[in-house]
Amino acid sequence: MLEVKDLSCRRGDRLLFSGLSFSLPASTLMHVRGRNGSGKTTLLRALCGLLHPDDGDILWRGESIRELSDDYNRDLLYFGHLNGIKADLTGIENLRVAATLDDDRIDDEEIRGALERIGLMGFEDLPTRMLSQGQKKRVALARLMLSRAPLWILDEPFTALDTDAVAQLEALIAAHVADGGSAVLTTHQEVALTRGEIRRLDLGARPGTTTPVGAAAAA
Amino acid sequence: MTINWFKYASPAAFYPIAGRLVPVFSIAALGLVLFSLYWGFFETPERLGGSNPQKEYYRIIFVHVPSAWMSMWLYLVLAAWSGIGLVFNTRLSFMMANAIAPTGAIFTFIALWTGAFWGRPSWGTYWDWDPRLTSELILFFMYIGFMALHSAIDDSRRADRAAALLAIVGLVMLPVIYWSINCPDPNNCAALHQRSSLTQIESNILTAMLTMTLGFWLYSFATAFARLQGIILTRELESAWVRDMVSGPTPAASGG
Amino acid sequence: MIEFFNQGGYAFFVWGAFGMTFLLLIAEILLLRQSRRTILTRVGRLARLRAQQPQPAEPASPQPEHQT
Amino acid sequence: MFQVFLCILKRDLTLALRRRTDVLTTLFFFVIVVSLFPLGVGSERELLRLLGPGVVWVAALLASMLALERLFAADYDDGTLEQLLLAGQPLSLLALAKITAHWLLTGLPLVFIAPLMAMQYALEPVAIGVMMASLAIGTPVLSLLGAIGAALTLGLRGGGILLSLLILPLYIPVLVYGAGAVGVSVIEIADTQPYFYLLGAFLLAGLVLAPPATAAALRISLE
Repeated sequence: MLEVKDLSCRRGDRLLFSGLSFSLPASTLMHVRGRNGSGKTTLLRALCGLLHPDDGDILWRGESIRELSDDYNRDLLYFGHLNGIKADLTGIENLRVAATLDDDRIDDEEIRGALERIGLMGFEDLPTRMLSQGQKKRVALARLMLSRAPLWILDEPFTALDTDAVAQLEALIAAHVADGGSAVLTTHQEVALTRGEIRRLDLGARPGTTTPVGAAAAA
Repeated sequence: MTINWFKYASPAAFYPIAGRLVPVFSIAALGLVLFSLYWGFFETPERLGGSNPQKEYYRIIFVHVPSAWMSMWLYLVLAAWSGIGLVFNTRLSFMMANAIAPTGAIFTFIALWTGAFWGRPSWGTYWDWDPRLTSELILFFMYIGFMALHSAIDDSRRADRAAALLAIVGLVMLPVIYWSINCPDPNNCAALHQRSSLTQIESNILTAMLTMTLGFWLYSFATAFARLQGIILTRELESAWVRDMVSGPTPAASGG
Repeated sequence: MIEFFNQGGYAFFVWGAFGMTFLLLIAEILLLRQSRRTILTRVGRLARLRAQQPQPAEPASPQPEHQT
Repeated sequence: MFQVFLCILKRDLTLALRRRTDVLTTLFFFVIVVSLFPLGVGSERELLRLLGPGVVWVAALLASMLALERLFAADYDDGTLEQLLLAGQPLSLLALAKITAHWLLTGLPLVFIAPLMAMQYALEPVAIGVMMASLAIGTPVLSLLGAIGAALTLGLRGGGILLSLLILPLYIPVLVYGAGAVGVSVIEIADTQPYFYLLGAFLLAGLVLAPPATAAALRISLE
């Protein structure tokens, strides 16, 4: 479904990777790995369309994501380094805004249910600034539960989560992939799938080469 | 056809071309400016007659008008390159826009300065809220804003694109600003400044003015290309062709 | 000659305008030359450093992971 | 689509209500700047009457500018702006919603506090009416134009100063005709209608052009 052809990206004037090609069919999870500075976040942001790649194409269901634009965004859920949670709004309010932006008709009961499942029962009406770092992250993760987007792009989703939440997130991702969705994530955490396929993408330079070359390898 | 275009649209391909053009434009500009100075001081009358008689100080026109024209023309060129860069995503266009900005700002400042020095003997004041002077001042702010925004952003790609967008917003706004300064009272909108028409000017004066304009124009080419070379070098520091150019091609560095 | 420099008593204005014009233009040229020299030396030094280290480590300063 | 617009508008208004001081700061800034002028130039009624329109308008520009810095900055810092960009909704629409909220919080209060300020400058009731009307039409243009600058300078060090350098020159037309309308109504029973036509034209042009430009600037800044 997601297809990347001959992608190259730079940050500033430095080439991060070039000639990167891979495809990500439905029911697939892709692990992006690489050292710091190898361009993991850049790749993920390029896949979202936040960042213009220097060269190459990114296709979603055979069409360029540039041309799809809003239509692609509707199929996409991005989870970045920042939670995307307003500290002055309550968990429910935050999720309600997110749902409206995704054109999802979700009532407050569903949102409450999601928050309850992620372990924030009783916190849903508090401004999120009163929650701990991990709890804030959980509010953001509740978006995954409510989302119907077929493509998830998750940048280090496991950081700042306690073991319970990590297990929950793993289950969420596994369920999403088993359900026919696809996901791209950068993490050191191994995710066990119930169904579907895991692929790995190693970004970063081999010693001795000056331009980092990305290589896709199916595991 | 298009392929050829894009071949020269790469910084690496354009660098040597710019290098060859700089001396050509410099020498031509110098010649024209010297000719214009000679013509302007020795072949023109000491008095400007007509409805608005002026004495020797009218000679400021030989630098004032060309620099004012250049300041506006260069802003147009800058905005055009910015637009091309945003549409076609070509890095060289943004570099071109950046190379032009300081020269444009200098000409704008010269136009303001010489305007003040001309205004004092002819209007009796260094500064007047004359629409043209005021718009020129705004244009100066636009150039400064463009450069300030570009230098405030570390990521060169974001800097290029943000400054380019600003240049285009400025291009849209400038006529509106000019018009609003020119006509502060929509009930009674007569032009405040004297109209000047090229045909009324004596041919000797026109000759000096136009050659100076051409000289300034070629000067802008020369400085813009020279600056462009510097920009290309600093931006492409990591790439192989820059290293090859400096140290000669080395087989060991072929990995880059 | 003196008459020429006097410009009919408007020497200050005429030479003030022309002087500033060419002062700025020449200053721009000089600045450009100087910056060009600086850049070329810097590029040259970088190239020499590279040549001394036949197997250069990855770009000297580790680029921080980009965030937003 | 309208629902999305309302959702963002409501979100921003709610956020502002939970941090009321931000809104009040802008308002007090406006009041203070306007009140300082008579202390500086002297309290002669004729002079004040002459200066009034310009002073109130310049203060409005500065107040609107002051608040602009926060227009996108908070959303940028916590990552919600990123989510807005990826929302699958036209970004221009979202930008317009945020601009509208900004105007409701900073522009509209100025309109209502302007009569008080006008009294300090001994303006006639007619002039006060004209001032309120010109502010009501003019300040949205300020928010629209300013949003482009706010988006361009997002997350930069010294962004506030840079923002004023970029945006204040663009405010000139609004200042000229906004203050001009009030000035004309002070001096004689002149026709203020052309001024309002022009301000209205600026508003329409701004509504059409500024949101896409802001959206483009946001995309550039978030890259």
